Amino acid sequence: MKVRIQKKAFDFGNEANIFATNQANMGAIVTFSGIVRSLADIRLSYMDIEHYPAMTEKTITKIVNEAANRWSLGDILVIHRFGRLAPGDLIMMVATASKHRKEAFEAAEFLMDYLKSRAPFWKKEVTKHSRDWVVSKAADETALKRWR
Amino acid sequence: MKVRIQKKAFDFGNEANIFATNQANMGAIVTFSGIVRSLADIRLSYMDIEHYPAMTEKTITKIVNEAANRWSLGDILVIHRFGRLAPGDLIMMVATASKHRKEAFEAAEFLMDYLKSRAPFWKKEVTKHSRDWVVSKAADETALKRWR
Amino acid sequence: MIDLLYFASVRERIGKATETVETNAETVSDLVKELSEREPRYALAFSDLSSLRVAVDQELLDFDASLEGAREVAFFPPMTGG
Amino acid sequence: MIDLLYFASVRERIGKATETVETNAETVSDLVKELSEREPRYALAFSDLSSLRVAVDQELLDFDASLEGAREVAFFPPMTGG
Repeated sequence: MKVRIQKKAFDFGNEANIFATNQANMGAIVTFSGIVRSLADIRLSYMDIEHYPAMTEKTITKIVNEAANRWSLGDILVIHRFGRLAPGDLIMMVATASKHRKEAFEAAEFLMDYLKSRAPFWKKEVTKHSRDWVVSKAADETALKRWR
Repeated sequence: MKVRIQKKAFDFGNEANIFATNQANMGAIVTFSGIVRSLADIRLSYMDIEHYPAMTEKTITKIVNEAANRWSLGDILVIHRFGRLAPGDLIMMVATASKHRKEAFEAAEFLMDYLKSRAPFWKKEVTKHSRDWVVSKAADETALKRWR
Repeated sequence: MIDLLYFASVRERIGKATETVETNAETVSDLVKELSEREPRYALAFSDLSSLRVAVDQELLDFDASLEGAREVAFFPPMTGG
Repeated sequence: MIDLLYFASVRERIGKATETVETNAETVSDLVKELSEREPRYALAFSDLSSLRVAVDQELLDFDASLEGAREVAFFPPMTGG
């Protein structure tokens, strides 16, 4: 189980390969990665991601442990960036390994649902003319109901 | 949309990176990859994957088109190998790109569920002492009900 | 004239991957019956149709499917892709 | 003495990221009331608690949570990670 909160960019494919290679007895690997959308209509200049350092890793580790308890997983990886990101940049990724695809998929969705509305990150979209905090969606809160 | 049926190995991380990089306006990328498990208990020597060439790409393309109709996706990639594979080798991968994570996840699971029991591949597990065709699981047929 | 293709355990039981047959069978079931009467290894291969799948011209169909205009019929066990 | 942390829009409204306060507030709600009475910008930042979240010692809690033994309280809008 690995959780990395970092400012610097990471290589999604390389991380995914390292993760997959270390799964000797796991047949199913699922990854999710989130990318800063270019948002052509508002001409996004960049995205600023603020976080709460003392809480971030603690919260994500708790979510990761919860996933490890609910599903039979070989491994879990979570990487999440903060700071200034350009359109097209990777924001974060999760990876899960399991013997069976259903568990790998479910655990990855669980991680994403909780990261989305429980990990202390806040995104701001900056254009030439505006600086707006991204507003959380009611659908993200609703998504958590699936896991209760 | 890209479908590749091939004997030769592929680099999962590299394919995932190329796929993700080409998604200018998609914020969510999901990948699934299937790996030959080492199956320590039976000491797997290798896996042989047989397929029905005239039908394989046709069937997978149909499944991919169905996914493209059901969800709003930026792109889909399916790579599936055939022939002899060693423990730890990648068997296949799918990747989906969407604006929203829910659609990217659902489409990837849909693709996997259909590939699993509709694409004409048959796996044989070979050890020093046995050569057994992998038997399809009732659960794989049941999984398809979710999409009807 | 129809091309027959056998895959995986069906191929191994029948002992060949392909053959071409002359048949008047109207449905896949009729064809299976014809083949099963030919030789025991066919009868054995087709003894439990519930554990077999059939594709007519590369399309997965039921055993009661018509063979009208069919050029290629393939028999195989349930797929195990992915 | 409790350390207060403000993030994102809350930080911008209050105009600072951290401060340390002396308080006898027993719950987060009491603390919010105290702060809101201090200056209009606090009152504004805390005007709609349903759109705010609070963490006591890095744990997400409700506004009626006790402050007994608390060392760090953080206020922020709903998270938008992932």
